[in-house]
Amino acid sequence: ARAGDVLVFAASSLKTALDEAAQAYQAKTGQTVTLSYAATSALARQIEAGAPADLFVAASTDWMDTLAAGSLIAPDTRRDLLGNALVLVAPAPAAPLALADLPVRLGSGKLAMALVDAVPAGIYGKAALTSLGLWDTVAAQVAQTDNVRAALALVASGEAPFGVVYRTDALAEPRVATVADFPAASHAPIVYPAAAIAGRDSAEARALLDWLAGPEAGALFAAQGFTVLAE
Amino acid sequence: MTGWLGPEEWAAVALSLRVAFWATLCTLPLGILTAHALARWRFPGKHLLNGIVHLPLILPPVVTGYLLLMTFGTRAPVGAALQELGIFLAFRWTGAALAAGIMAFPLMVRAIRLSIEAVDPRLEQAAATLGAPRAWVWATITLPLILPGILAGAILAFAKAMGEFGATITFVSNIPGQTQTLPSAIYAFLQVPGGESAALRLVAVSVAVAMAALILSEVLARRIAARVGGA
Amino acid sequence: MTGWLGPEEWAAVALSLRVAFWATLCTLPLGILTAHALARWRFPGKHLLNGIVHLPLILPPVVTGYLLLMTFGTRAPVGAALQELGIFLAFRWTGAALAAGIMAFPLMVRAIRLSIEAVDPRLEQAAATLGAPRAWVWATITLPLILPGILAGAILAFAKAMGEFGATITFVSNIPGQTQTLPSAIYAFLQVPGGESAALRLVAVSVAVAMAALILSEVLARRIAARVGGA
Amino acid sequence: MTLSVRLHHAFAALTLDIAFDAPPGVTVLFGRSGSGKTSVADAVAGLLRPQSGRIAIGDRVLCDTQKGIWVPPHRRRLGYIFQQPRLFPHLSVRQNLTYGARFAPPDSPGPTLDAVVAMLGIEALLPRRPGALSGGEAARVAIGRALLSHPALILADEPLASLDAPRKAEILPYFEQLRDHSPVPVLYVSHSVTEVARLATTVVVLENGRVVRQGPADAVLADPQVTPLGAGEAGAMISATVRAHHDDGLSELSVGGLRLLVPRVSPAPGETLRLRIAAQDVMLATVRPEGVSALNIWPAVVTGIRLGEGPGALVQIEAGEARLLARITRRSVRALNLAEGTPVYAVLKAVSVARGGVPAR
Amino acid sequence: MTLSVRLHHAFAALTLDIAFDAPPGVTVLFGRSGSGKTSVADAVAGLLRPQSGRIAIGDRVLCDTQKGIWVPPHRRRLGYIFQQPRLFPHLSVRQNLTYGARFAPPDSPGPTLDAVVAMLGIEALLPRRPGALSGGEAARVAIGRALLSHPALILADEPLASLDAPRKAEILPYFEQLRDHSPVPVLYVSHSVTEVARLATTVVVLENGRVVRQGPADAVLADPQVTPLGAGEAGAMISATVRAHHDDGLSELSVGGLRLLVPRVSPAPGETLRLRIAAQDVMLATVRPEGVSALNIWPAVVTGIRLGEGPGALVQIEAGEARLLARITRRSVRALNLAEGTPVYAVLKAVSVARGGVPAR
Ligand SMILES: Nc1ncnc2c1ncn2[C@@H]1O[C@H](COP(=O)(O)OP(=O)(O)OP(=O)(O)O)[C@@H](O)[C@H]1O
Ligand SMILES: Nc1ncnc2c1ncn2[C@@H]1O[C@H](COP(=O)(O)OP(=O)(O)OP(=O)(O)O)[C@@H](O)[C@H]1O
Ligand SMILES: [Mg+2]
Ligand SMILES: [Mg+2]
Repeated sequence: ARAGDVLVFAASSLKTALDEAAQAYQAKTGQTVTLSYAATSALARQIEAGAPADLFVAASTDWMDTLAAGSLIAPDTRRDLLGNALVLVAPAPAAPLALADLPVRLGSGKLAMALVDAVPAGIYGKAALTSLGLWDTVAAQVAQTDNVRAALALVASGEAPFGVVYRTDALAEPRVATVADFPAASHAPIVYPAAAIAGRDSAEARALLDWLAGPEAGALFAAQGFTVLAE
Repeated sequence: MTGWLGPEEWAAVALSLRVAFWATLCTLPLGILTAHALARWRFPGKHLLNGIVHLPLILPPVVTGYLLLMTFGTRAPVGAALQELGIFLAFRWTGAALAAGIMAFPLMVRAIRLSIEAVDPRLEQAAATLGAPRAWVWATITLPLILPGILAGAILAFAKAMGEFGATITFVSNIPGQTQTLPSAIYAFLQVPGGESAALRLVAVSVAVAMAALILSEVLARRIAARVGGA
Repeated sequence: MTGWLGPEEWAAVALSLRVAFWATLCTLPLGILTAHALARWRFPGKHLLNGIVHLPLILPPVVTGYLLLMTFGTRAPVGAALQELGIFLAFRWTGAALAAGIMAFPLMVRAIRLSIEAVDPRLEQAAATLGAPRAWVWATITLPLILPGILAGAILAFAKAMGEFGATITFVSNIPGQTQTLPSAIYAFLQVPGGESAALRLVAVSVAVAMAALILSEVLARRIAARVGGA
Repeated sequence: MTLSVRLHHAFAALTLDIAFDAPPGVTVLFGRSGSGKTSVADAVAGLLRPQSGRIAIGDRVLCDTQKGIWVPPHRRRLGYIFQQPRLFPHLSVRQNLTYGARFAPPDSPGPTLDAVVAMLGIEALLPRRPGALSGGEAARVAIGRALLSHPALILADEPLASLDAPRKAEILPYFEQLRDHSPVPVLYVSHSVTEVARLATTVVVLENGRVVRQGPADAVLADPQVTPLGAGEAGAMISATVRAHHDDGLSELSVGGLRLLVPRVSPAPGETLRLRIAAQDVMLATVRPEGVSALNIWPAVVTGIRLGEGPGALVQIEAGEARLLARITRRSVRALNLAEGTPVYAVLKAVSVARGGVPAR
Repeated sequence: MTLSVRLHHAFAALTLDIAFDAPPGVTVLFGRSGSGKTSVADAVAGLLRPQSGRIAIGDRVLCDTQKGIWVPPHRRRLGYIFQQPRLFPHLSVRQNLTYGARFAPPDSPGPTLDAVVAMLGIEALLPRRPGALSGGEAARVAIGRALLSHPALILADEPLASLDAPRKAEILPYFEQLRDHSPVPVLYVSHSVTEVARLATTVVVLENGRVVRQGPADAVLADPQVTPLGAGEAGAMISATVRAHHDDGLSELSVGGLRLLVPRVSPAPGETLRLRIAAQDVMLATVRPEGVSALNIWPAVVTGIRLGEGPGALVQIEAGEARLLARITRRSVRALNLAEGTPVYAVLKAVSVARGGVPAR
């Protein structure tokens, strides 16, 4: 990146939202923003290995905590940027459903989720199902994918009758219908933390981060279905 | 987890072996046929066939996985037809084998094709003058002479199948005990901070298995070479 | 986005070509040497070398990428040493080429090795009796005779390099214009709902490029075969 | 059964334009290196598809480009002994030998494995693979492999070229026996006049892809015009009837009423055989020689004299009904005052007669 | 320079145990198929590493297993004409021919490309690739390739086996000239007695991997013990001095005082040459024959008679200083009452003397 450009490492599930935001920011300020999307784990490791990223937007807090523990982020810049919610989807069209009925409705079908011990959406989903007392009954039928998008695709293609995905994903995929919302209390809050990288927290980077946390970007994110967490 | 590897991990090892073995074995006849066609026959659409064979190499594995889902999914025409025949692929280890086989196919075909091209057609002619019909010539002259290439192709395919991840998880997801192969398990460990050491143990197993297969294939190849080389 | 592909996408196409080209070209000499050693020499540790060559095939690409990051990252010893020498790999296209080259290496070596094993050593002996030193024999007899294998190996490597994704994105991330290859771009599109059509366009470009390369290699191979076959 | 070959095929450097008929027996294709012999054999075997032509054995058409007939090689039932052995490297010698056996019709006549192995002296090689065989060993295995497929037509492309003289002497009688006692036609490529003389029923001489001379072996070989092929090669073929076999190892033959003593031949008394008398082995005398070791002295008359470029002359004589050639010096022609009609004595050493002798020197 | 070969090497089926010295000139390795000729040539070329042994040219040691000396093939400066041509398939014939030229020391003596191409008659093949060459064409290119590397030692493994007689006649003089006018030793493998007789300075006879006989060509070939190699092969080597060349194409030689007329030879008057007189070409008479076409009638005396198994007998005679062999029938031995000491006349046709004749029949 040329001097003055800002390079943002962001979890791939944020692509649509961040692409739009970056474009708007660029149009407004003339500031060049470059976005590199990959799995949060990969990006975090790259930052540990000295990647030239200025900002990091993760899909979960654990990797951000890891970076923070290693003093790799500028602590004062860390904030929870966005929130999301977890929903149960089925191939469209589908009627709403009470979560408690899930095991029955699932029958012998598969419940598509992201990796339940590894990928944030899967971890949240497992926690939610556990707290609802459903996990043990459905566990054997969970089909895990390497990312939440692939889980969505399994539902969209009709391969799996149900899937646990983010609300944002469900909204953007016309071939699925949201049949139930998971109560926010059933899992740890879904947050997308953001921070500037230690030593690279230039004025431009901080300005972008502030703007992303501001109302203009907030409107764009909200339109995608995200919860805007920043003040 | 009990002992060095937990039961789920052992299951993943066993599954990976099964998947790689069957993927290699079942694609071998088709691989040989395709290699033969590409090496020896002239037909319209040869370039196309060659391209299709290489496709899994060119496409990101995720794409291949999606294409598989769209072709062999339960709702997809081919997948449905196969189910009628009692062949179930979705969410089964058989589907993992299919994915691995397809991903390994180009490697196998190239190796076999090179050996076929190296066979001296004058030997096949000699066999024909002795009265052997084409299929017999093929089975008794060509096939034994290309065994080193078949072996090389098979071992490449096996190694690839042991390592295949992207297409597999996208197509059949990751169901412990059913479709969780070693690479899926390794991937899962790498997604969470601190999972490296667990991943490393699985990597070690994976490498050991593949090394054993490689050494076996080298020993076999040397025997074959000695048989053909004379003495 | 202007026209069919946006500038970022064109950049990805150009980058992928560059990465695949250099990955193939630079690994070719080492690939030939390794293939020759495996085919012809006897030395302790041959099995080990063979195993290491196949490693990228066996390991999930993420692991390879991770290992690369651990080895060639700016903070890793080797990476730091190389930087002293002015060789920058991490988060550069050169790193993408390294990753692609390593992933393609086993395919290249196998193809070339098979051709070397098919060369009649009696021709090399004949050249030696005519006074040609070993290196000259190799350059004037062995090399021309294995050209088909080298070509096959190179095209396999090129195709693999065009499609390589897991190790690349893990090692050098996915920075548009710098390390975003076609597969990374495709991946990013596939991570968000609605990205399929954009991904599809890139897949088409990828396939077209690879097809062109394949056809070119077939034509070249036929010429070489005609030269060696006589007439 | 007659093999009939008509073919036209243009290579970059040579155009084949071939027409000949090979009656039963051994037809030798004779001609210089590069004249197209192997190509003709390939076409008969179905390994070369001629641009145009027709090839048939009796009324079995193997190839007719006009009618679009093409019998693939494996249905032609032939045994092709290739110029280079082309053994299967991954099979043992025994497996090489028996490769064609399963495709031979069960009742097809032909030698047994044991007979062929004994004739070729390859017992010790049976379990080995061909990789490390010597040149001559490989050539012998290749001969055996072709014979053991019990073919309906044998193509032999210089089968004996890499063999030593004793080995040749052991194998040649097999081809003679094929010629004399088997209906299987043999197309035999050779550079050796001795082999041609011993084996050929018919000789087809190729030059630059064309047939320049063809016909019964006696006619072609007795023709002084064939001398361009090599001065040492002139000679005549004669037919002889076996009269008796003597105890001292000689056989008494009758050649048109004249007695001919030669080392023991195999045919029984009453049977006829063909002999080649090389022009070099015939001496002429104007006075009947006495007290000489030569056992055959025939009264004859000179019927023609052909003086060459060098010191030699080729004298055609008639002894009884037999026509012989004698190669002597011009100086002797003058010294003996030879002319057409001069009565002479033809002196032939019994050991010189080619048949039953050792083929190569 | 003398090539000295001592080697021991055990194959699975054959153990080589070889010791011979090849003085300058042509040393012919003679022996049946599978006797180890090619293996010996391979060892000299450095392609077979003997289990033990020593190989040296003059005082240049190529291999000495005791001292651990091993010169790799490419530093041995030899031209190896392999039994199978082994041409480089991806190079044109011209490139094949010139492949070794760049490694020859700049001042090394040897023929030019043009001379070799003309001798072998391969002008038309130069731009082609070896793939589609005929058997004889490939063999000729292989000969040329070896000669053009200007070697210090030539190994020729049956170089002429697949060539027609006229072609052989064109190439043989080249080897004769090498033998007579060049210091380059030639190790020559051949099955053809004619070639051996014309070329050999020294003959080494192999049997089952062992040297059973070696020595100057005249001695080995004149020895009746060599007959087991093939009945037709007996003969004697004699040395002759050229007296004069006559106008009618004959050369007058002197063999120990006796006059011998033969077709024109190349050496000038006063020079000596070696001739082979085949036992089959010698007729014996107890009465001096008159009016015969044979020009050479020598008084001689029988010095030995060897009766074979068959109808033949081998009679050793001395004419002047020359020792000859005559192959006649036992019947003639009896009829002429031959015994040791019997005075006889040896009758030799001028045209039968092998040298200057056409090598192969
Ligand atoms: N590498 C080897 N391994 C085992 N046996 C071998 C090897 N090379 C040669 N032989 C055997 O040694 C013997 C001698 O072989 P060689 O090629 O030297 O024979 P040759 O005298 O050249 O015969 P020919 O006249 O048929 O060419 C043969 O029986 C052959 O099969
Ligand atoms: N496929 C081909 N393409 C081009 N030229 C060919 C082909 N096959 C043979 N020729 C040429 O045709 C000529 C005849 O070849 P062929 O092999 O029939 O000769 P031949 O009579 O068997 O000679 P030899 O006695 O040397 O084996 C040769 O000059 C050869 O180079
Ligand atoms: Mg030929
Ligand atoms: Mg040999």
